[in-house]
Amino acid sequence: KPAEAGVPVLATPSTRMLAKQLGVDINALKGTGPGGRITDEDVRKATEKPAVPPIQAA
Amino acid sequence: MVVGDIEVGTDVLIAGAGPAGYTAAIRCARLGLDVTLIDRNELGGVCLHKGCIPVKALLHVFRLVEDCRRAADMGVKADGVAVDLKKAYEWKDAVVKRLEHGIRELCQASGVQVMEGSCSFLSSSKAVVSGPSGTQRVTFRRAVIATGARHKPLPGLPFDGKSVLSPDDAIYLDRLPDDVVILGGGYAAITIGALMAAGGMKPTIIHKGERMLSFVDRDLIRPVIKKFGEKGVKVFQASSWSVERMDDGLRVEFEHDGVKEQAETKTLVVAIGMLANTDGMGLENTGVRLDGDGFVMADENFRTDDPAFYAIGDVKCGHCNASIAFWEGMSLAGILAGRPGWPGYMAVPQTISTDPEIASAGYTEEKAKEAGIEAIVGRFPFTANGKAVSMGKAEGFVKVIAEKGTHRILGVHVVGPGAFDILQEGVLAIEMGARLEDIMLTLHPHPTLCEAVKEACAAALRESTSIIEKS
Amino acid sequence: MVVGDIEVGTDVLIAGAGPAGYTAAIRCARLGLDVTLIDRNELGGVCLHKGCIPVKALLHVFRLVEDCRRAADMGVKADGVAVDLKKAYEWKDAVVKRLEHGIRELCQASGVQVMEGSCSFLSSSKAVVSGPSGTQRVTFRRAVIATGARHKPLPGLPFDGKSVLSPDDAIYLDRLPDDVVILGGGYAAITIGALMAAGGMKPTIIHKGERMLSFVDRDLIRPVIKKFGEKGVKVFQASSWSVERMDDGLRVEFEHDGVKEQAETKTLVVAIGMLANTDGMGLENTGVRLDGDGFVMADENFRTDDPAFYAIGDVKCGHCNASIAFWEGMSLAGILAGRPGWPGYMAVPQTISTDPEIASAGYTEEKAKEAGIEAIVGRFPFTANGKAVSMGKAEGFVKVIAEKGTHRILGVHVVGPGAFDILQEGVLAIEMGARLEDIMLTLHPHPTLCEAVKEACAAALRESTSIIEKS
Ligand SMILES: Cc1cc2nc3c(=O)[nH]c(=O)nc-3n(C[C@H](O)[C@H](O)[C@H](O)COP(=O)(O)OP(=O)(O)OC[C@H]3O[C@@H](n4cnc5c(N)ncnc54)[C@H](O)[C@@H]3O)c2cc1C
Ligand SMILES: Cc1cc2nc3c(=O)[nH]c(=O)nc-3n(C[C@H](O)[C@H](O)[C@H](O)COP(=O)(O)OP(=O)(O)OC[C@H]3O[C@@H](n4cnc5c(N)ncnc54)[C@H](O)[C@@H]3O)c2cc1C
Repeated sequence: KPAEAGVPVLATPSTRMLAKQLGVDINALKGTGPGGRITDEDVRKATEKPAVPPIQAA
Repeated sequence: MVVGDIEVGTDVLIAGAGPAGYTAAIRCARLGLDVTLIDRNELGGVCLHKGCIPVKALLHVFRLVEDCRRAADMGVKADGVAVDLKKAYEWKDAVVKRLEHGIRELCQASGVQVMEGSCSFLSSSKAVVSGPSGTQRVTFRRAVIATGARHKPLPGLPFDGKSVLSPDDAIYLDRLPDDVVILGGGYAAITIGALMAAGGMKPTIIHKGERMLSFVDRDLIRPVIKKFGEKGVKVFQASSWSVERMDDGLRVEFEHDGVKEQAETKTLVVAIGMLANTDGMGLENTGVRLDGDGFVMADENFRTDDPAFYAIGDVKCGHCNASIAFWEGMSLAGILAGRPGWPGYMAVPQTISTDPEIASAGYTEEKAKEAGIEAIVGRFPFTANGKAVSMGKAEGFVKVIAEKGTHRILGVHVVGPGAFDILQEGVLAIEMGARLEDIMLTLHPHPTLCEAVKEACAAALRESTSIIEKS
Repeated sequence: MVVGDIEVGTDVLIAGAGPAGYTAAIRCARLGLDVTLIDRNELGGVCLHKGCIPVKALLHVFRLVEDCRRAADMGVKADGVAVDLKKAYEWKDAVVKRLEHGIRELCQASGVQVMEGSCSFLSSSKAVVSGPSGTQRVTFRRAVIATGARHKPLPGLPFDGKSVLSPDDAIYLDRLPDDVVILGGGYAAITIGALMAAGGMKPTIIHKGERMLSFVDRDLIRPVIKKFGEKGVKVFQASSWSVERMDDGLRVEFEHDGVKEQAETKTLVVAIGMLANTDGMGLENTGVRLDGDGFVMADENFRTDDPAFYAIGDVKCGHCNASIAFWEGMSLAGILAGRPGWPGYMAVPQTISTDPEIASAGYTEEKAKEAGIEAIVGRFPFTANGKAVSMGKAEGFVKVIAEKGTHRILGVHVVGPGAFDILQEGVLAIEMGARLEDIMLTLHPHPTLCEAVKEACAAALRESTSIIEKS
């Protein structure tokens, strides 16, 4: 769907495809590329489960 | 597919062989699925038989005649330049036939099962197809609804193919009457109006919206309105209208600028909206949900409320055209084969075959304002483009919309020569998240029409050396 | 600028008002520099007066005549379709004049000082300009050499504008002789050959390279060779040649496939290479260094060996064309105003006005192989493109070269209709580092020629549904 409201996410179609393949919500990511561009790397990182389960809030 | 005396079984049944359906079918087959493609007409849908392609084939001929007539000053000697309508239709038919043959071959080579007939559903796993060779039951695991849409008639005034025409009937006129009235101001109405004008007719266009082609900025329309005027095409904005059948034609009454006007015509084209081709398809026997005009409710992965059913193309709720239909066919085929669908696109290229042509994608100035985006705008006229001047077509301009600060390109709009092709650099720019500088720093061949896109980007940055900038 | 009786002073002196020089001048002035632009002829250079623009203006007319003649089957009625050469030249002249006027206005509005005359240098800060209104001394702080290049004659056979022509003389023929021989197989030779062929002439092209247009892949040339053949244009590859003047013409002897052949002609076009326009410019009085053909040695920021001198455009060592000349003019102006120059471009779009047209950018298949790049290739024929078929121009193809693994697009090549404009999406893709998927996932309007670029990308990924793929 064309983004109707606001400026669309800054990522190439192929990066957006990767996000879809990996089940990552690209709109929730913060890009590390120039100008905040979301890279393939950013998407892959988002799928990495933290090695140790996060500590429960006290 | 197992063919029995009574029943045919298939994994994927696709109803409708327009751009959406045949693309999905071929891709499904290539991905190894068992797929059956059903259409009550020939392959190719509205796009090939009554829409995009016939319009372009006829326009090509009409425009060549126009160009040739206007070119005496340029050194083109020719006498009695005119359209031979019979031959032009034959040409159009030959083009359609050739492309239809291509689709058929592609289906065959990919292993798509093609069935001719009208498809309706008995349940979420059974359909009947009634065609020239009788009626056949088909069982399926998944079904794709790709049956497209048709033009909506005026209440009480059904299309008769003679005096009350839908836009696609208008492509089959065997003469070019002078007194046509077109009701509507959207894509289809203006396309038909422009085709008729190119063929030398002088239709009257009456529309109800605030302006014709309201999805593009007002300034893009201006060169088209001017050309319409020069060709004797009248355009009226009406606050209301009514149509009455008379003995030998129709009378259209409408209110324009507070004044009652009327137009009499033998040929009325009605292009006021669409209805989905879902009636009589037995969808009430399934879980598929429709809206008031029959359009299928589906999500961005084309899933309907019935888990066995998908919908793509014009039949689906929401804006569509042939390029979206192809895209959805590709994406859905992947989904049916167990892949994720394609990610959403950001920009829909719109192309309108007016004179000059309009092509538009992404945010318009007006929409950017509405969305609260602070935008910078660059504009470049074709009068300053060497190629356009050398073609004698230095009309119109390119306009680029970018986000202030980041310079990210959000919209590209062209009215002028070659609009349909030069737009595409801008469409890719929007999808890639390119900045104005990205296009400005990229070499553009000279002298070409596509340089105008670069210059519009430079103008947005106040860096164009090809126009006089007010500072 | 201070105008005195004897001497004019300027910050930036620009010698040559072609695309490189006038662009630099306008941009310098806009950036607030004091700039003087000098040309011995009218503004616009070879590009406007003898190259890109006149060729395109004439071609537009010739092609319209060709299209019109071929279109009887499509429904275009017309009798006695022919080129009126006198009017075509008048048209070309009017186009040139209109664009020249535009450049003049741009210079004026930006505050560029324009001087007419031949420029030569006395030292690294002093020049003399000899023009119609006498001789004037100019002192400057920085100088830009943008005097372009000209075609190289055959040894002992100077251009005479009558029987021995340079490619740009060929644009000024007042008749279209049938027996022209063109020596050369590069850009200029083939452009002139194609222009003549479009005008109905049947030139003979003799070239020494392994093939004509050796900078593009062999397969791109094939449709052009075929069309040349149909039009009666002969192309010979020669291992050696010699030309002899006769009483009423010239005799060209050449060896082709080991056989001695000869051609007699009244009109020989020689397009075998270029010489820089630096002779007689007094550059020996400066620190500027030239190569054997007079080209200025300069680095990527256009700096010569003399710190006061810069060089841009055709006069500079290395490959050039008008689009590069514009780009260099823009970049240098920034440098002179204290900004960094533009970053280098990755892809040079090449456009050749053959029938069908060729447009090419980035790595060819051959070059990728040479560079040791593992490439995947996608190819899409215009026979499968609805728009091309509807225009009756379903010839040629689009070819995309991408890096294996990453799918990064490295080259895009088009031979076919609309090549010059549809290439640009590919050029931007190369510059942006786009992948095949980026173009495939981007909507392309239908039916358009630019869809062929998308389909070629899809074909490279083996995802095209519009061609039969061998698997
Ligand atoms: C005059 C005109 C010009 C146009 N120009 C353009 C243009 O330039 N660019 C553009 O992008 N779009 C254009 N369009 C729109 C374009 O044609 C449609 O968006 C496109 O055809 C939609 O494709 P589709 O596959 O969804 O449906 P369709 O093309 O409508 O195909 C639907 C198919 O389903 C079949 N069908 C319907 N019901 C049944 C049933 N019950 N059983 C079996 N088969 C059935 C029909 O016979 C038809 O073949 C134009 C439209 C018109 C009318
Ligand atoms: C037939 C033909 C077709 C072509 N088609 C194309 C095309 O389609 N696309 C493309 O990109 N390129 C094309 N080219 C090449 C293009 O024309 C050149 O690359 C371009 O003009 C180079 O620009 P420039 O500013 O460097 O030099 P030029 O355009 O050559 O301008 C140099 C200027 O310097 C002036 N000059 C020279 N010496 C002096 C002096 N001592 N004092 C004062 N003035 C001087 C000349 O009068 C001239 O105006 C074509 C060339 C030819 C011949």
